[in-house]
Amino acid sequence: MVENKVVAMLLAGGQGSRLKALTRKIAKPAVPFGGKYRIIDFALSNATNSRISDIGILTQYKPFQLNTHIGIGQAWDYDRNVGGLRVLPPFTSEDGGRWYTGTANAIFENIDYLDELNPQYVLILSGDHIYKMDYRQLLKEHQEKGADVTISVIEVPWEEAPRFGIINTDQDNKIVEFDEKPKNPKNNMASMGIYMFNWVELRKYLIKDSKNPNSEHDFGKNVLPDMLNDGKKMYSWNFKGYWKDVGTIRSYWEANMDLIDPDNELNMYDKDWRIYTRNRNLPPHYLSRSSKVRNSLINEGCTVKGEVRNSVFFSDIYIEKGAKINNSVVLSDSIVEAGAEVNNAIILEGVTVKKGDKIGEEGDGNIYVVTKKGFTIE
Amino acid sequence: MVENKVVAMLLAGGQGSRLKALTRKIAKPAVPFGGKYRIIDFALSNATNSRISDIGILTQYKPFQLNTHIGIGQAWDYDRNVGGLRVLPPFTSEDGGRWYTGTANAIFENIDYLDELNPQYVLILSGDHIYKMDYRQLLKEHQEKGADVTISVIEVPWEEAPRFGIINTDQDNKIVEFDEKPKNPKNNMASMGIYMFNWVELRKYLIKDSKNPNSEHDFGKNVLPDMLNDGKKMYSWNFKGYWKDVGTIRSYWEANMDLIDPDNELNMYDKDWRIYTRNRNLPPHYLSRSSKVRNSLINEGCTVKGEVRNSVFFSDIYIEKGAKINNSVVLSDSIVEAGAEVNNAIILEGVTVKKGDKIGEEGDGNIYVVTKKGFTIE
Amino acid sequence: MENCLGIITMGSMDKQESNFGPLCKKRPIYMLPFGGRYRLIDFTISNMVNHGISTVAVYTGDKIRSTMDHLGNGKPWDLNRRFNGLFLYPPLHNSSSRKGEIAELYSTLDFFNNAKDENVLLIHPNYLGSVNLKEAYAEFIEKDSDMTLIYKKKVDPWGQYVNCDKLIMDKNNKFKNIGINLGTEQEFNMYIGMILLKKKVLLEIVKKAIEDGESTYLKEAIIAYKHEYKINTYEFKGHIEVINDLKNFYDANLNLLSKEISQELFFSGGPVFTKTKDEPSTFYSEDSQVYNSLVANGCIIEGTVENCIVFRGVKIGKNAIVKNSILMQKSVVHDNAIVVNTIMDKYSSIGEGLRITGNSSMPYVVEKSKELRKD
Amino acid sequence: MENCLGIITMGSMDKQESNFGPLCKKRPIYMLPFGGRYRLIDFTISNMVNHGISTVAVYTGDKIRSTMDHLGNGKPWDLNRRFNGLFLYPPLHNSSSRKGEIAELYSTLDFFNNAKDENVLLIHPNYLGSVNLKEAYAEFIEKDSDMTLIYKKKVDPWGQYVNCDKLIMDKNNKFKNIGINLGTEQEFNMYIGMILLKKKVLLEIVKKAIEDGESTYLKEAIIAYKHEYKINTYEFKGHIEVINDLKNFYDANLNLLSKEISQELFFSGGPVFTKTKDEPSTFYSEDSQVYNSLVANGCIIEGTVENCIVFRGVKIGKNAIVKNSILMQKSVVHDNAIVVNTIMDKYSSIGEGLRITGNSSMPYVVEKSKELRKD
Repeated sequence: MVENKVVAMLLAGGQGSRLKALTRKIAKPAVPFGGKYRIIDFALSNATNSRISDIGILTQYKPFQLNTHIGIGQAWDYDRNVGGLRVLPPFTSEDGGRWYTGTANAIFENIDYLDELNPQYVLILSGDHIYKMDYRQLLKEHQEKGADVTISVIEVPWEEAPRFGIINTDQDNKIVEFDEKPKNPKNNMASMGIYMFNWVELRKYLIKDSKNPNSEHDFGKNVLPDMLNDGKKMYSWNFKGYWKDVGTIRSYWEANMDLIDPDNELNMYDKDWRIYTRNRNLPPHYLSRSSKVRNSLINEGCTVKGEVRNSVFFSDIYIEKGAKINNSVVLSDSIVEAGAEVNNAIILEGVTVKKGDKIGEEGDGNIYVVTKKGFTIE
Repeated sequence: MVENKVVAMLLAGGQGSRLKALTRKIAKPAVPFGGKYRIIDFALSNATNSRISDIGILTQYKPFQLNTHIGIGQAWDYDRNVGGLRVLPPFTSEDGGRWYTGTANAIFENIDYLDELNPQYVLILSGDHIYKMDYRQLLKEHQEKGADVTISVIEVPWEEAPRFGIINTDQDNKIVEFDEKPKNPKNNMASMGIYMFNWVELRKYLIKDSKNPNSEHDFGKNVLPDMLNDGKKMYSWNFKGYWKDVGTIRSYWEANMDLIDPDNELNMYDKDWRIYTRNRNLPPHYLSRSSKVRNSLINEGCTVKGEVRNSVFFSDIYIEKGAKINNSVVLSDSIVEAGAEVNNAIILEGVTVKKGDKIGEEGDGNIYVVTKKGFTIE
Repeated sequence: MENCLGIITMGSMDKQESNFGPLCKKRPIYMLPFGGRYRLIDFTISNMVNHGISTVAVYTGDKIRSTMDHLGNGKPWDLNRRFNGLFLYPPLHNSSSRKGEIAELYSTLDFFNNAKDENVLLIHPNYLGSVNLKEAYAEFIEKDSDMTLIYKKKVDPWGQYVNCDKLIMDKNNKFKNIGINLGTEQEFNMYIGMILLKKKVLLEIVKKAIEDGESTYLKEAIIAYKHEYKINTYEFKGHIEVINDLKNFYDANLNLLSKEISQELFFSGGPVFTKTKDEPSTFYSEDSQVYNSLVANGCIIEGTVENCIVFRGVKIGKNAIVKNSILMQKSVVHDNAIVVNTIMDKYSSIGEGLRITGNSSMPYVVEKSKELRKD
Repeated sequence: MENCLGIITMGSMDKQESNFGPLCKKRPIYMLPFGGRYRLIDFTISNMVNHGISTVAVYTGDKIRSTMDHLGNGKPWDLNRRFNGLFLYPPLHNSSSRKGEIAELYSTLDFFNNAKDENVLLIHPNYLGSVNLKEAYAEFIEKDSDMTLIYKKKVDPWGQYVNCDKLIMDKNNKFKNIGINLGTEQEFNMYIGMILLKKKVLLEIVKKAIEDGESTYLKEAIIAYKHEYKINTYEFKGHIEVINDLKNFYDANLNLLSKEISQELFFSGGPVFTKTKDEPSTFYSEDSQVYNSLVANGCIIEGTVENCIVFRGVKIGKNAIVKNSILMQKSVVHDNAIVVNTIMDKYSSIGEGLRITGNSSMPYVVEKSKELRKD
C-alpha cells in the first residue's frame, strides 16, 4: 500500500581483477574498506538510509564471503519477513542454465523477481563504489522531470574524463548523447552507474535487448543508447560529494588514506547517515604504555604497542613494541612483529610481518601489497 | 563451542518433471502439499525440530517461488545472524561458472561453505519427500556404530523394490552391497536418500569423485559405492514411519488423500513435531449455512457454501452454493462456481471451475489435473 | 505515512477492565482474543504497519506479561527492526511518578525527541475499524492541522453507545469540543479514539498538562487547550466496533459472521498480522455439521457448530452441539456436551455430556484453563 | 548444554542499588556499562549462549525500560527466536503478589512447565567470570546432582569481600551450608551466584518456600531445604569480579587493562555479544597521546589519555588530560580539561579548561547527561 515503490537492484557480481591479491578469494564488493567496512556496505547503507525496502543483490563471482557478510541482511535492517533483501544468483530453467552475461542481462534474468514486487521504479546500483547518497533525491528529480530514466552523474577531472562514460546534456539536463570513454570529451560529467528507471519502460527495453544477438547486454553500451535512440525522456542528475571507484590497488590505498585526511569529504561520523556493516563482536582496542598512535584510524580488537602513523587499521591486529607502521592500510588479523617497519603498504588479512622486515621507505611513491607469500610493488 | 556439530545440506534443485503442471513454474520442493505446506517444509521442519542449527539449501531450477517461500527462514526459526539457513545456488570463479551436475557435485562445489562451518558431520537431505524424522536418532546410531556413513533406509513393498536403491546389509546393519534399481532385489530395504557422513571422509571422497571424468557425481551411483569399495564403515539405519516420495501426479494425489485417512500415520496435529511453513496471514475460514463439509481438511481464508467431501483444501478457496467437490485436492485461490461438480481432481492455483462444469465421476479411477486451460486425465 | 509515529495508548480503558468479568483478570483489554486467531491490538498495529508506519510505541499498562508474550520481538509485524520498530513502555513504578496517559507520554519524551518523524498517529486499541489512514493523513497534512480527530456518525436508537465520547461540532462541521454521549440524540459523532497530531503539538500539550496538573488523559488535555490549536476532524464511514464491556466484545466477535463486516476488517486495509501458531488445517469428520461459523486452523470438529467463532486448536467432540458461542484457543467441548451463548477462554473445557447455556445479552464465561465437569 | 534453561535473577541485588551513587538511579545493576562497549548482563547472556543455551529468562526488576531498550528483541544474542529465545519477566504489580526472587520464580511456573528442558542454570549477573559452564554442567549431570553451586576460592586479606556469600564445606569438600564471609578467615569459598539445578528440584523448592512463607530469595530456600537434596559444588578457578558497589565497579573496569584479565573475560568463553552501534573506527589525531587504555569505536581522541576505559563515541579535546577514569558512551571532555579518578556516565560532559579530580577509593561520578562547566 506504500506508494512510489522503488526496488533497488545492486550489481555485486564483479570480479575486480585489477585489485589483484585483494580479490583473489572474493568478489570486489566484498573487499574490506575503511577500517571496518566492505565496499558493498556503502551502497547497502545508502539504500537503508534512503528507506528503500526491497533490494535484490545480483551475485555471480565467488559469493561465499559476500554471502556470509550479508547474511540475512540484519546489519542493514533488511532481515524482513516480507520484502527486504534477496540475493539473486544465476539459476536454471527448462532450457538449461544461463550465467549473467552483462549488467542488463543480470536484471533481465530476474524479471520474475521484479514482476512479483511490481515496483513503480527500479534503481540500478553497483556494489563497487564508495559514496554516500540519498537515493530519494534522485527519485524526486526523476519524478519532477517526468523522466523515463535518470542517471546520476558526477564531475570528474577533465584529464580523467576519457576513462568514464561521459553524458552530454542540454541546459535542462536532458541527455542528448552518450559518449563512452571519449578521446575528446565534450564535458566532464561522468555516469556513476546509478540509474533510476520507470519499471514499465525498463522491462520493455530489457526484453528487446535480450533478443538482440549483437548486444553485450550492458546498460551503458546497449540499453541506454537504445532508449535514447527511441527518444525516451532521459535526464542526468548532478551528484555532489565524495565518490570513488576503487578499481586499482593505488586508488584503493588512496581512498583509505582519504579517511584520515582532515579535509576528507566522506564524514564517517555523521550519525544521520551511518554506514552499517556486519559486526565481529570484538572488544575495544588496547593501546599500551609504549604505543604511539598518530593521525590514524584504529578499529576494535587491536592491540598496539608500537608506533602507528597515518594509517588505517582493521580489526584484531597486533603491533608489537618497537614495530613501526606508516601510511599503510592494515587488514584484519595481521601481526607486525617487533622491529619491523612498514611504509606505504596494504597488508592483507592474517599476514605476519616478521621481526626486522622492512617494507618501503617513507615517500618512495610506491604502494606495497603484503601477502602471506611476501610483497609486490605497484 | 557446541559439540557434535551437524550441518545439513538440503538438495532442493530437482525439477520434478513427472509432476507436470505442478512443476511448470516451480521446483519440486516448492510444490504445495497437505493444505498449507510445500514439500520442502517437511525436511526443513525436521531439521528445525532436530535442533540442527546450520542448513544449506542447494537450489538450481526455477528458484524464485522457493526463495520467496523460504525468505530469511523465519518460519523454521532459521533467521539467525550467525549460522542458520543459507541458500546455495551455483556460482562462478576464475575458471568460469559450473552448474551442479549431480547430487555429489552440488556438495563438492560448496566445500568452501562447509569448511567455513567446519562440522563434524554432514547430513545430506532431499527436499522431495514427505516424512517426519528426528535426525538426532540417525546421528546417535551413526555415533554408536562409529560409522563413516549411515544411510537411512525404509521397508518398501517387495513389488516396488525394483524402483529403489536397495541396500543389502549383514545382521549388524553393516552395508555389504548397493543394488541400484535391481531387477531381482535381495531384500526390500530402500535408501531414503538421507545420509549422515563424517565430514572428513565425505570431503575426501567428494574431491576424489570430482576428478573422475567417468563419474556422474551422484551419491547413490558413484560416491557411496566407491566408499564401500574402499572398505569404509557404512551402516544402514532402519526408519519406521510414514515416508512418501511424491514423484508422480497419482502419488501426489494419494499422499494428500492419506491425510484425511483415519489410519493416517503422519499425525499433523502432533504438537511436539510441528511442520512449519510460511504464513499467509489469512483470517479463519467461513462455512456458511448452506455448506456441507465431511471428512475434509480446510485451511484459512476459504469460504465454503457448497458440498465438500473427502478433500484437502488449501487457502483462500471459494466454493459457491450448490457446487460439489469430492476426493479432490484444491490448491489456493481457486473458485468452484454454483452447480459445478469436481471428482478425483487436483485443481491448480487460481483456477475457476465454471458454473455447470462437471469433472470426473466418483470412483472412475482417474485423476484429473485442472488448470486454467482445462483439464488432463492421468 | 512516512514521517509519522504510531502510538497506542489505553486512554482511560484501564478503568474498564472490570466490565469484562474474568476475561481481563490477567490481560489488558487490548489483548482480548478476537476473530478466531487475533488479539484486538493486532488490528491496530497491522493497520499502522499496512499504512507504512515503521515505528510503533505501545503504552502497555501494568499487565505487561501477556503483552510481551504476544508482541514480543515484533516479528509478525516486521517490527523486529534495528532502527525504529516496536517500543513497549510499561508504566514507571517510582513512588514519585504520576499515573495516567499524560504522565506516561511525558515519561517518554526522549523517545519522541529521538524520532525524526514530525507527526503522530495515536490510537486507542479498543476501537476496531479499518480506517483509511492514508486519506486521513493526507487531509491532516494538506490542511496543516495541529490535530485531526477521527469520528464516526452513529445512529444509536437503543442507547448502545451511551458514555462514548462525542465530538461536538458547529454548523460548518468545525470542531468545538469533546463531550460524552448520553443518548439524548438519535445520531451523534462518535470519537473513535484515533487522532493525528503534529509531534510538537502533542509534546506541548503533554508538557502543559503536566505543568498545570489538571489532566490525566490526553482527551482532557485537548479539551483544556483546544482554543490554542487548529483542530480538524475526519469522518470514518466504515464499520466500527467499540469494545468496552463483555456484551460489546461478544457481539463484535459474532458480527464477523456477516460477510460485509469480516471482509472490511480482514481485507480492506491489507492483511491482519498476528503471532503464528503453525497449526495444520482444520479437520471436519464425517459426522460434523457446521453452519455460519468462522473456524481457525488446527481444530478437529466432530460435532455440530452453529453461529460460532472458533479459535485455533479447538476440539469439538462427537454429538456435541455448540451455538452462538466464542471458543478461544485450545478450548475443548467434549462428546455429547451442549454449549450455548458462551465464551470459553483459552484452554478451558466442557466435560462430556455437560450442558452450559448463557444468555445472548450476558454470555456465560468459562475462565481460562477451567475444566467444567458434570457433577 | 542442551536440555538446560538459562535463568537470570537479581537475587538480593536490588537492595544494593543505592551503593552505586547516581549510576543506578534509572538502571538496575546488571545494566551498568562495562568494558568499553558492554553492559554487565551481556557477559552473563553471552556466556549462556556460547555454551549452547537457547532459552534465557531474565527477571528484570522494576527499572525495566533500560533493560527492554538494551535486550529488546534479543537480536545481538541471536535470541530473537520463534521457539525458545529470550523471555523478560518484569515483577507483577498485583496488590496480592509477594515480592522477591522466590515469588517471581513462582509467578512464572508456566514458563518452566512449558519448556522441555529438564535442567536450569541460574545466574546473578553481578558476578563476572568466564566459567566453563560445559564442564560444570557435565559434572552436574554425571554426579546426578540435584544442584551444583559454583564457587571460587578467594584469598581476601583486605576484607574486600566481607558480606559476600560463602560456601561452608566439610573436610571432604562436601557442601554443608551457605554462610556469609565476615573476614575472619584468610581464604574462603565465595559462592559466585551461579547454580545448576534440576528443573523439578527448583520448582519443588520454590513451591515449598511459597507454602512455608519463610524465604524471599532462592539462597534462603536452599539453606532451609538443604538436607532434602543432593547438593554438589564446582570450583571455578579463573578470574571473578563481584560488582556490589561503586568502588568494585570502578576497579573491575580498570582491571581490564590487565591483559590476562581482559583476555579471559573477552575471549576465553567465546565472543561477548552486545547491541551494536555502528560507530566507525576511532580516530587519533596528530596530537593525541594514549597510554594503557581500552578504547571503543567511534571516538575522536585529540588529548592525552592514561589508564582509562573509553566507551563508544567519546570525544576528548585538544590538550585535555584524562587519567584513571571511565568515560561512558558519548561523554565529552572538552579542550584543556583535566579529569582524574572519575566515572563519567553516558552523555555527560566536562567543560573547557575544567579540572575534576576524584579519589581512587571513591571515584567522582558525573551523572548521566550532566554538563559540567567552569563557573
